[in-house]
Amino acid sequence: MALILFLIIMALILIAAAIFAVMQKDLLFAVLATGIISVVLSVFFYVLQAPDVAITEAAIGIALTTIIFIITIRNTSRNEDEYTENHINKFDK
Amino acid sequence: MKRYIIFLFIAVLGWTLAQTFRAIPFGADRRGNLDQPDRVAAFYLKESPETLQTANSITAIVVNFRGFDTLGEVTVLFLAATGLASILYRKEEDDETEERITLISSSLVRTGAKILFPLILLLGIYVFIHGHLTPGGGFQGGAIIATGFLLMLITYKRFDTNHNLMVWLESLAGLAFVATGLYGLFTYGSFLQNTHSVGTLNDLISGGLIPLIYIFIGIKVGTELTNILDILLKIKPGKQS
Amino acid sequence: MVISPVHYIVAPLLAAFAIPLLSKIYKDAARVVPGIVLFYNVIISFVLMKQVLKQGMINEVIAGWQPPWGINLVLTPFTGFLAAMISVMGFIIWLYGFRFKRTLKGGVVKYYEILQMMMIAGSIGVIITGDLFNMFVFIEIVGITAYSLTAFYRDRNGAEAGFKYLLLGSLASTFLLLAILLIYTQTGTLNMAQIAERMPEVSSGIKITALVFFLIALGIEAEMFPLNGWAPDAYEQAPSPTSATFAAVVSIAGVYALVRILFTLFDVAGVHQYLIVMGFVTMLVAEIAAVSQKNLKRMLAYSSIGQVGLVLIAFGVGSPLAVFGALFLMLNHAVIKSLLFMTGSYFIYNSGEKRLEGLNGMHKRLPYVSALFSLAAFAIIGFPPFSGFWSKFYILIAASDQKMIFLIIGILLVTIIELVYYLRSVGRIYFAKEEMQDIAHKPSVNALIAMSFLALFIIIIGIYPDIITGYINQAAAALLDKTHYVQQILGSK
Amino acid sequence: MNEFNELFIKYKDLITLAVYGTAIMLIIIGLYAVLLKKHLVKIVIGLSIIDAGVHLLFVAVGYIQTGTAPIFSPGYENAADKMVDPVPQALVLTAIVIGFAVTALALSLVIRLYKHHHTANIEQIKSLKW
Repeated sequence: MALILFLIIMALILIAAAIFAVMQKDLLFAVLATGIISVVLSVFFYVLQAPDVAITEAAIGIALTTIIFIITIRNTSRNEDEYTENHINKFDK
Repeated sequence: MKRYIIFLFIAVLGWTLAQTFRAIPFGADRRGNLDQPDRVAAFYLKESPETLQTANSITAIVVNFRGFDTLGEVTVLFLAATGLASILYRKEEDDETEERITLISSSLVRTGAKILFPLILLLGIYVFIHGHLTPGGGFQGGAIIATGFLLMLITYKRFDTNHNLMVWLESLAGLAFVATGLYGLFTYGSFLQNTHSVGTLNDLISGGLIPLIYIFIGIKVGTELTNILDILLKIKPGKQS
Repeated sequence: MVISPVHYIVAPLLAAFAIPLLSKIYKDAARVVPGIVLFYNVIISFVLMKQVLKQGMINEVIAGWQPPWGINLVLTPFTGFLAAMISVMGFIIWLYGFRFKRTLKGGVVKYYEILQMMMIAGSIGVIITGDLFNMFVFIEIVGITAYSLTAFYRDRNGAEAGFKYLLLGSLASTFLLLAILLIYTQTGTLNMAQIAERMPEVSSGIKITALVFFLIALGIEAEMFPLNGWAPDAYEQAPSPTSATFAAVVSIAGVYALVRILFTLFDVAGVHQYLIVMGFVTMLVAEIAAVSQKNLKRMLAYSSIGQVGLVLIAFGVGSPLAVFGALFLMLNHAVIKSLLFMTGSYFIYNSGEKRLEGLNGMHKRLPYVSALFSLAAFAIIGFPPFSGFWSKFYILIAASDQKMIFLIIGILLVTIIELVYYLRSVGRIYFAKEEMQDIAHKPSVNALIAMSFLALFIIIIGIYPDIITGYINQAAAALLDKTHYVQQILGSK
Repeated sequence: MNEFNELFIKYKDLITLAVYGTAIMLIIIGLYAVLLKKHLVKIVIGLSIIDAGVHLLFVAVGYIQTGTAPIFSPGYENAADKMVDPVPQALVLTAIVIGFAVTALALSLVIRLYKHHHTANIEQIKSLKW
C-alpha cells in the first residue's frame, strides 16, 4: 500500500512541479522545478524497472540540464515578465 | 484568437493521447513469444544472454543490436557541441580572454570539490566499465564524468580542462568506435558485428566487443558533455555584439 | 574492399571525428577533407547504383543481425537514386562553397565544414535506413546541423531563424517519437518492412493516431503547409551553400521520409487525397507568398516550398506515371533550385542588397551568372527545352490520365504565378537600371565549375530526358512495389 | 516486490492513471509552455518538460506487471520471462541524450538572441515575420 501511495504522491509532485515550472515568474525557481521533475522522474524510472534510464536521467537531467539552464539565466534575464527598457534594437535595425 | 486555437489543439491532443493509451494496457506483456521470438523484445531478451553473453540486455541493445543508433546519437552530441561552438564561442573572432565565470567560490566548497572530483571520475569510469554487467554504461558514465568536471569548472576559475587533451581524447574515442565497427565489417562482413569469442555471462571480460565499445562511448560522451559545459561557461555575461 | 551502403555514413563520420585532429596538423584539412569524403560518396553511389540495378536491391545488415532484428540499410532503385542524387548535389555544393569558406576566419571553417558535411550524410542516412528509430536518429542529425547552420551568421536574424527552426523541429521529433512508440507497441518491431507486413493487424484507432502524428512530424520536415513557418527564415538566414543544401538535400530527405512512411508503412485509404489537397494548398500559398516577397532568398525559399507542394501532389496522384513525374521533379528541384540559390547569392554578394532591387542591371556586372540564373528560372517555370519542362509535363499527363481537371488547372495557374515572379526577377537583371558601381566580386573558378555543371545538366536532360528516365522509372516502380520490398528484406532471414 | 505485485493487480486502474496520466499531463503542460509562453527560457523549459513526458511514456509502455529489470545478473540468468521490455528503455537512453543536445543548442541560441536584443521576450524579438 505504501508503494502505491508513494507512486501516486510522486505523480502528483511531477505534475505540480511541471505546473510550477511553467507558471513561476522567477526563472531560477522554474529551472529548479524542472530539476525536481528530473529527480522524481528518475525515481519513477527506477520503480518501473528501468535502472539504466534512471541513472541517465539522474546524471543528465538533474545535474547537466539544470546547470546549463542556470548558465543561460545568468546570461539573460531572471524575471519572466521583464520588459527591457533598453530599446537599442529599434535603432540599429 | 490564436490563444484559443492553441488551447483547442492542446485539448484535442491530450484527449487523443488519453484515448489511444487506453487501448494500450499498462503492464501488459507485449514482448511476444520468448522461446521463438516474433517480436524484437523477446529476441533481444533471448539472444543477449545466449549469443552475446551480456548480462545487461539494455547494453546489448544499445551497443550491439542497435549500435548504429548509438553511433548516430554520439554524433548528435558531437554535432551539438560543434554547433554550440560555432554559435557561441569563436576564439579567433572574439579575442576573448579565456576566463570562465564561477558560480560558487567558498573555500569549503573548493576543498570539497577537490576531494570529490577524483571520486566522481572513478565512479564514472566504474559505471562505464561495468556497463555490460550492471545498470549504467557509456552514457551514464560519461555524464557522471562530465558532472565531475562541471564541479571543478564552476568552483575553480583557473581550472583548465586541457583543451588539447580533450580534443584528442574525443576524436580518438570517436574514431575508435567507428574503427571497431569497421573491424566487424572487414572480419565478419557486417558493420559493428561482435566477435565470436564472447566469454561467459557475468564475467568482467564478457560480451566480446561490447565493453570495449561502451568504454569508447563513455570517453566520447564524457568529453563531449564537458566540452559543451566548458563552452557555455566561457560566455561573458553582458558582453554585447 | 567491398563497397557497401554503410560507407555512405561511415566515411563522413570518420572524417567528422578526425577533422579536429587533422586541422591541428594540416591547417586546411577542414576545407579539403569533406570534399574528398563527399567525392568518395559520389563514387560509391555510382558503383552501388550499378549493383542495385543489376540485383534489384541491396540489403545491408548492421551488427550481423538479420532484419527485422537488427538495423538494416536498404538500397532499392528508389533509395539508391535519391542517395546518388544527394551525394552528387552534396559534392557540387561543397565545390561551390570552397571559396566561400575563404572569407571565414580560422577555426570557424572547421565547424562549418563538419556541420555541412554531416547534414548531407544525415540526409543520406534518412534515405537508406530501413529502421524507423534509426530514421529518427538521422532526422535529428540533420536537424541539429540545420539549426546550427541557420544560426551560423551571428546576426540577430540568424539566431532567431535558427531558434524558430529548432522549436518546430523539436516538436516534430516529439511527435515522431510518439508515433514510433505507438507503432512499436502494436507491431513489436521497428523494422519498416516488418511494420508494413504487420500493419493490417493494428487496430484502426491507433493506426490513425500514429498516422496523424507522423504527418505532423514529417510535415514539418517536408515543409508542408501549415507547418512550414520555419522554412523561409531558415533559407534566408543560412549561408548560401547551406540554403542550396536545404533545397537540394534536406527537403528531399523530408519528402522521402513522408512518402516512405505513407506509402510503405500505412495502408490507410484517403492518404492520397490528403497529399493532393495538402500539397495543393502548400503550393498555392507558397507561390502566392513568393510573388509578394521583396527579398530574393525568401522568394526562392517560397518557390522551393511550392515545388515541394507539387512533388507531394504528384505522389498523391499515385499512379506510376505520377510517381515517375514526382521523382523527376525532385531531381529537377534539387538541381535547379540549388543553381538559383548559388547564382542568387552572387547577386547578393555583389550588390550587398538582399532585396530584389539588388538584382537591377546585374547582367552588366555578372553576365555569365545572370545567364545561368535566367536559365534556371526558365527551367523551373517549365519552359522547354529545359529539364523542368519534362517533370511538369509528366505530372500533368498523369493528372489528366486520372481525370483530375481541377488539379491541371491549378498547376497551370500556379505556373503562371511562377512565371510572374521569375520573369520579374529576370527582367530586373536585364532591363532595370542600376546605379553603377565598380565590378567587385567575380565568381571564383570552383563556383563557376559547379554552377556550369548544373546548368549543363539542366540543358542536357532537357534535350535528352531519356538519359535519366530509365533510372527514374525503375525507382518509381521500386517505391510502388511494397510487397516486393517487404519480401526482399524479410525473406533474406 | 511480491507485495507490490498483489497491490498492482488490485489498484491497476489507479496506477495506470498515475503513470500514463502523469506522462500525458507533462506533455500537455510542456506544450502549453512552448506555444503560449513569451519568454525564451520558458519555451525551452517547456521543451524539456515535453521530453520528460515522452520518456516516461516510453518506459511505462515497456513495463510489465511483476517484471524485473532486464539485467541477467547472477541469480537471474534464466529469468527472461519475468523481465520488462528492454527495447523502449534502450530507445529512451538515445532519446534522453538527443534531448539534452537539442536543449543545449536551444539555450545557446537564447543567449545569442539576448545578446542581440537585450531581451528574451519573444514579442520584442520578432524582427522576422513569424
